[in-house]
Amino acid sequence: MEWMNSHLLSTLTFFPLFWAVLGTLLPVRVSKHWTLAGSLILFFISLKLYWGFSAQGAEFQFAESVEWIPGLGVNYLLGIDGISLWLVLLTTFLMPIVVLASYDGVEEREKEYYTLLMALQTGMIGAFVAMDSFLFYVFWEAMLIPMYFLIGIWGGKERIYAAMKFFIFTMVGSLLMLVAIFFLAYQHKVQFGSFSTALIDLYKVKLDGAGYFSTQSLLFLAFALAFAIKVPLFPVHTWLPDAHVQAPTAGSVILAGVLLKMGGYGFIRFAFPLFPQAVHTYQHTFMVLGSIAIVYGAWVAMVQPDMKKLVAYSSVSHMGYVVIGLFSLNAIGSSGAVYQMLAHGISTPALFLLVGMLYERRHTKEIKEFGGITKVMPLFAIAFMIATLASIALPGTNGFIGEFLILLGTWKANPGLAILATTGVIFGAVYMLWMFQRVMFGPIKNDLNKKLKDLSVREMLVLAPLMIAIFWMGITPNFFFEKMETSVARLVERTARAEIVSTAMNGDVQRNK
Amino acid sequence: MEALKVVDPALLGLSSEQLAALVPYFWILGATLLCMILSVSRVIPAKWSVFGVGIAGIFFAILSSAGQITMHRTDLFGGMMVADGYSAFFNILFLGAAGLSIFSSLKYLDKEGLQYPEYYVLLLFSTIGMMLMASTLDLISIFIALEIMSLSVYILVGFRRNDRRSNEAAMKYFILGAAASAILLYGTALLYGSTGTFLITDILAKITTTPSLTTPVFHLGAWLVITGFLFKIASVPFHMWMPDVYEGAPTPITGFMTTGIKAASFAAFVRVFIALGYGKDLEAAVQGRLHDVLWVLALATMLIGNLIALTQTNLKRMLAYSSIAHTGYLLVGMIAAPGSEAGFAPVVMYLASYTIMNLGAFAILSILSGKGDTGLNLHDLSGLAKRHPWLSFSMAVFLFSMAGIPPTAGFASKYYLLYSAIQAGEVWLVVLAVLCSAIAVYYYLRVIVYMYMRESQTEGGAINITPALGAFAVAMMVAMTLQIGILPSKMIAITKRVVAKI
Amino acid sequence: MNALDASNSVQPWVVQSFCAIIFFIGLAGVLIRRNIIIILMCVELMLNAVNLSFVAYSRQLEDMGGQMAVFFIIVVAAAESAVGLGLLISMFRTLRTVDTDEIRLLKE
Amino acid sequence: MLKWIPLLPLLGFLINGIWYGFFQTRTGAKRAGATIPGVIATAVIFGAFLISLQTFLTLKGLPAEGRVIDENLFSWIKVGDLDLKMALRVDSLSTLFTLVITGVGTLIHLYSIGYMAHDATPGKFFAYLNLFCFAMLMLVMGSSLPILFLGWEGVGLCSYLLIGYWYEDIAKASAGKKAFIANRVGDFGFILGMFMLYTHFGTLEFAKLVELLGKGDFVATLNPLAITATCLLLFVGCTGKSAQIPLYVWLPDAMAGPTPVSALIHAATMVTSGIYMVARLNGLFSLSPTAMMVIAVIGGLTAFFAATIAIAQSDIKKVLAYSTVSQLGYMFLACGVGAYTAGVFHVITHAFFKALMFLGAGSVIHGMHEEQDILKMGGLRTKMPVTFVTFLVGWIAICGIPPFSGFFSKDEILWNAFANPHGNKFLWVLGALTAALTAFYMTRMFYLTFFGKPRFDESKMGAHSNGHDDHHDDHGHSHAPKGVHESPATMTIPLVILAILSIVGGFLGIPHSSWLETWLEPVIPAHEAESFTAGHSTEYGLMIFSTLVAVAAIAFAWKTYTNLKGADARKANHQKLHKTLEEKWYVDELYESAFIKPIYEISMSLWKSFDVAVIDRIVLGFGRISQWSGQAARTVQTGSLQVYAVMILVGLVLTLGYLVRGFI
Repeated sequence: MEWMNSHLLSTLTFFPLFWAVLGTLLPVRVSKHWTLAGSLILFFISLKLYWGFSAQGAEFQFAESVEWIPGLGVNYLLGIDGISLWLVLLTTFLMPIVVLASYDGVEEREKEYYTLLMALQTGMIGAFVAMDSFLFYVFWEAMLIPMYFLIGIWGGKERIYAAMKFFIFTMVGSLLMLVAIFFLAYQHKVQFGSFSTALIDLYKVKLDGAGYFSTQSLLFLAFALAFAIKVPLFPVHTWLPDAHVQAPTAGSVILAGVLLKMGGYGFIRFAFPLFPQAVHTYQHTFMVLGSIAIVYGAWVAMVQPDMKKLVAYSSVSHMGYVVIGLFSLNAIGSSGAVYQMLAHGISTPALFLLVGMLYERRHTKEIKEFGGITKVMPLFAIAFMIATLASIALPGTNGFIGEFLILLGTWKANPGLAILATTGVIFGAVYMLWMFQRVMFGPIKNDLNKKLKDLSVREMLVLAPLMIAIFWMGITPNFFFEKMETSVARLVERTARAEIVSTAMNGDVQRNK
Repeated sequence: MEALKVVDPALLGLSSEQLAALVPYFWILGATLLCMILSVSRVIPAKWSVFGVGIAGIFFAILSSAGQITMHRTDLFGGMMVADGYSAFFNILFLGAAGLSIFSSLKYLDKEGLQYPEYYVLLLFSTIGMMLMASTLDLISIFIALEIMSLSVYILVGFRRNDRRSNEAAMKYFILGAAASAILLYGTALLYGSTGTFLITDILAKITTTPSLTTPVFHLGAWLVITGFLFKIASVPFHMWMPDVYEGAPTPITGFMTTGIKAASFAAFVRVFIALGYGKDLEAAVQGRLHDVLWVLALATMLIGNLIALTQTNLKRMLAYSSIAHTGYLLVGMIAAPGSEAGFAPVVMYLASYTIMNLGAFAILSILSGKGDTGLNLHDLSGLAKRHPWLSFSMAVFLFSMAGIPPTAGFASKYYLLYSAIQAGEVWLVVLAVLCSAIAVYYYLRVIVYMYMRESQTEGGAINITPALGAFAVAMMVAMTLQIGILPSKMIAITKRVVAKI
Repeated sequence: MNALDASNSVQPWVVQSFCAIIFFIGLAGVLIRRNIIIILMCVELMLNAVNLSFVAYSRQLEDMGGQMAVFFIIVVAAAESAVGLGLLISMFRTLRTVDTDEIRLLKE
Repeated sequence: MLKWIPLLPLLGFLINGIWYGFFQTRTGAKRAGATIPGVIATAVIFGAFLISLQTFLTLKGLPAEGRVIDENLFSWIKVGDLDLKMALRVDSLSTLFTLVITGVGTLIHLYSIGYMAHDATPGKFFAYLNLFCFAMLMLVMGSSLPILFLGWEGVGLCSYLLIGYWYEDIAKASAGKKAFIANRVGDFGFILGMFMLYTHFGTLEFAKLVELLGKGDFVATLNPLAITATCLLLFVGCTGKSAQIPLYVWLPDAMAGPTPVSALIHAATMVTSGIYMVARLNGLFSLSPTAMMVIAVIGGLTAFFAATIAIAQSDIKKVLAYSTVSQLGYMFLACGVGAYTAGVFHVITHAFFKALMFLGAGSVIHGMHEEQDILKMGGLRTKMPVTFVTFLVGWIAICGIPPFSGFFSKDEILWNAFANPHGNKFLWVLGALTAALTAFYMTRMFYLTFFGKPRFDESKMGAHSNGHDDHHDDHGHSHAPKGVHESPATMTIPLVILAILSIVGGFLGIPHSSWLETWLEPVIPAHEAESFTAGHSTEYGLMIFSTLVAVAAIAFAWKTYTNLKGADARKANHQKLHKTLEEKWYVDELYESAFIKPIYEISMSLWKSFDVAVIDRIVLGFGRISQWSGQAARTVQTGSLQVYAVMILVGLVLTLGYLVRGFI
């Protein structure tokens, strides 16, 4: 046990993989319960993170450092700050829900399914806690493989096309990031005499930033492309709807819940602190793209015949908010963006779970197939209503806090774009309510819908934590803000002053430099 | 005529420490000769005995050369041969390749009904040739080692006598191989003419001391030698033979060729490359131009290798083109070697992990292939995951490793190679290399798609249960791929030390 | 008998260019001719051209190395042609042709 | 103590909500009557009413300036320099509103117990109603604009839920959606207004805002353009919520909801939140005369415009809906001309008589078994005496006949429009004309409903009736007597109380000695009488004139509608005008074609052509190019030996040529 709390992050990262490997030895019948138990244990372990993390403490806490590839200056460096703390908790919070949700959703090849889910969790948590850019890249890629198989094997009809598109899109982006990491490590050697890909060392690397195509800007663009694809930002978002429509429910919940946050997290951890001047030169370009993403996502979502695709495009719109929030470069906008990531990580999975439940009953996701479901499934209607409200950012739900702060932050940075972005509030309501009305209200046209049974106890257990989280995050956001405030302040300070801020690491860091 | 009279006695005798250096060669030579005798005898059943002796020879040879890696350099035969860490490392690689090829071809030959002991003898001879290539410093003995290796492989490629494709492949390989080695020889002649010596160490010494020596004839000769090697490693303009030969040859032999022969050619190529003064002593003009030519060749190799592989449905042909692509990456390593601090270490490491990956992949293919190498098209593999979970898992690991996706050896070595390329300032080449490998990801994943995501057409029973030895070989390869992928630091350290002393 | 006296003997570059010509004739033969036996002969021709240039250089440099190399090359050439003819016969037995145009089974 | 006012309705919502959620939705659960949830809901609201009454009394005790009670619950959002506290603040203005909300609310809850007796899921209905009261109370008691916004969107949500309560009828559901989206368009302006306010004033707390507005030097530093923009943006929010010209289209459709909902939300409380916000920020608004003028003009136009449409409406609730829009126009006219107190006064009186008339209409519909078309009614005064008498009071009040409340508040507005420094003659003419129209259409409706011969066949009126027949099927119409009947006691008592209030309400603000003006002094600074452009004599003259106008309009309407045939004939020859009025000047169709259709087309083309065609094709293009080039490169591999050898030679020659070029 002692080892665990001194190396909490490593246990958190590799426990799911270890648990999954153990799971392969058990009979198929018990594998889903085994995985559920594993994910719950992991969630309780991660709560220790929350209590252990002191808001005023050093920037990166729970740090662990071990030599990995001394030849290339790569070391196994872990640590979290206020922002990645919440993202890790979001991951561990969502996983039990996902496992419970796919209890009877998945019949064939169950054991591989649950092993892949746990492997995916290892990749995600690893990426959030990695403090070394190479280690981050390894987890970033390793995360792709399980997701690829999840979509590819258990997906819908054109799952192979969607899985391949998902993989290639992210892969191309991340390869350029890899080249940028090499270049940075080499610059570190040139300026400080020794190779290192550790993040805090790279923060100290000085690059000439003037102009649109200076080295710093090119490096920034390499990183930004990789993260923009992941976010998905406007021009490179087309993989998301395909991936979501074809992915199984659990897959799209994790994809929407956590993988999209990887892009935002990447901006916060890598692109902003490493290349402050470049952020300033490209600030308005990305804010324009973000605003377009909001309006474009909302408009295209409006005309989608397929529920899952509609929710997918709504994610494009919501994540557009995150981008303009981040690029507003002020405390309000940035913390709003982080909060929006958390809120989106709760409300969109809820929507996907609900659509999944409808799919399990009627095996179709077409909106016109449904109508008047409230009459037959009232409890489902209540849950769906709450999720819709969270998605259209009604005050009192978690969506509002994020959007309000982001729009306020954007207003300070660029009022014109703020107006465009605020129209997103209207279109958001339009497409969600129109879909809600066509699915839930009106007479029951299709007699198949008459016999649908309401939520089972299992399904209620799946949705309850999300519903509670929606309101909890909406009514007392300070509970979440106080832990992340100092980190966001440091982020803004680092990008604002456009030069290097010394970082303090605490925990058992044997810095070998 | 005086030269004849003066015979230096030291040349002939072998000091004890030189003998120690030659032990691995003795082991493999002894095993080969014993196998030849056994293969003829009526008394003892040829198949198992030859197999047993061969494997024993290889095993002991690996043990002895493993000891030599840390050994300092000892010159043999008056500088013509050298036994240093570099040659020991490559010896292990060749012996490993030969051993594993024998393992996987045991069952394969039974299937094909070609169970002749000569197969193993030829294989061992070719291994000897490779080992010599890695350790000689004399141009003529490089040629001889090359010929030993190639001739035995020509025959092995044509081993399936009554299969027209195998014969055709052997014929093509023979003719083009002979022409290429003739070109190499002519280059050697020109080099000899301009520098007066065969030893590449002397050549290097001579051109560094008297730059005037680098006459046009010298450069012509140097380039002809380099072209000879480029043919052997199948760089783009000279790659045309490779896909046909790989498709025609029996699968274990193709495996042996992609790994062993390519590694041996590269081993010799590296030594000659350094000797010809690339990077250090040629005056700027030539140096710059040579760099540009190699740059274009590397890019063309990567691009064409990956692009054509996209359209291939036959797995062996696809892996042939992918091996051309990997040659491209290695060429990037060669270009970047002088400029980067790690030197040729990344190239050596990439070769090692490339060999492991390909050996594993071809071992699996030889297990899966039906009679006459049928059943190796993409759609034959569909639904393999259900029939052979472990085989498809290991195939997936190898494919991920070739695509360069983390926790695999392929990724670690590609990272190390591109890392040093960046140091050498080849940023744009690296970006192009990275984009080419993005193309590669598609056709590697397509195989995985067929294996995991498609229903298997043939509802027939599982193909013959995987043979124990073949499975053992594959398992070992998977273990090594993942080990290097997760903890590459040990391998990097070895390669650095090995390369330091060329 | 020191270095060649310039007057009555053959200039080294003459011999070398001669060897080069023969070498490229051999190479051309390999490219143009259809019959594989002819191709084998051309390869031999190329190797002999190299032998000649070795001997010429050895003579010019007053060093025995070149001539010694010739022996190795002759041995290797012999082995090579043996293997080549062997392969040719086995190919002929199945493909019934020695013409390079017919052996087009493996393509793309 | 303050926090209990909003918390009690929230508690009611939770009780009813959970009880409905877990027990009523079980399939086969015994359909519970409306009484239990109804009683809980009414008790809770009544409790809130008592507490707000008690706060009103404590406020009366405090001296004029210190008439404020603040209560900070917890820190809501603390990020960077923004520090929002979830805090409640009651001063003289908001206590009035809480009294109105809880008072009228209690009556309406009581009323809806009877009205909703035959409904399938009363638990859900009362839960939503309580949630609405909670949101409305948060709106009026919020200490800062974001808290107000919380209530603002909360009431928007509840109106969506309640309008679409009978969700099985798709028209009702889409009416709910239309309401929410129209509100959201208004909120768009509101949010931007808040941001401008925050950037210019640095705070969103009402207390701090009023304090800053008080400091002359600070006010001088603000540039007037920004102030006008802020006010107009906030006013856009009001047009959305309080149904003014551009965004009023949702209110008439909102009549799809049950009548108590229309009474509570779309007459008394929610729609007045816009006026509350303008009154609360009167300091800001009065800083920019242009913004005030815009508000006044839009208010006036809305009043007149809605009144014209109301004339041609045949559905009883639609007539009342348009009259509400028109009265709201009056209130904004008042605020526009600077008479905020008059606006608030009209809010209160309007709440009384409009709620009364809506409930009256509800009991008429209930009695007539869901029949809403006044052309098919007539002669109900004998069959529904109590409803008739209370409706009569409401009718007289709205027409502005002294001494009823309508007269005092409307006249105050007209007087301010005429004489106030911000007002002008044109606005007064508009107001007076609307007053006449109001009297006309009100009389028309009143007469057609209660007088003349009954134009319906009572026998058919039994169990089966048109209107919401589908949701009737699961509960029989067993006990209700056949034919038209008076509503039960629980419905008539609120009517009577409201009638009394409508009569008494006027005395709150008798001109020149109005208690209301003194009471609102600290929040809304009263205008000095002498700054008016006209003296007392003209004021009394105007009063008499407006009463005469009202009486004339009533007489005219009465005469036209006594002989129906004459009325029909006249309607025939003005057919085209009548049709346009009936069709609401085709505004809905205008919006449909101007906004909804184009956005739909653009997004469809965006998705089909841009997303799928452009981006995907580019992305797949790369794949296809590499595939094609792979195919091309593959064909070079002809398999013939010669070609390979030639390639080797070509490679050799090219590279050599490049290298050799260096020497020559």
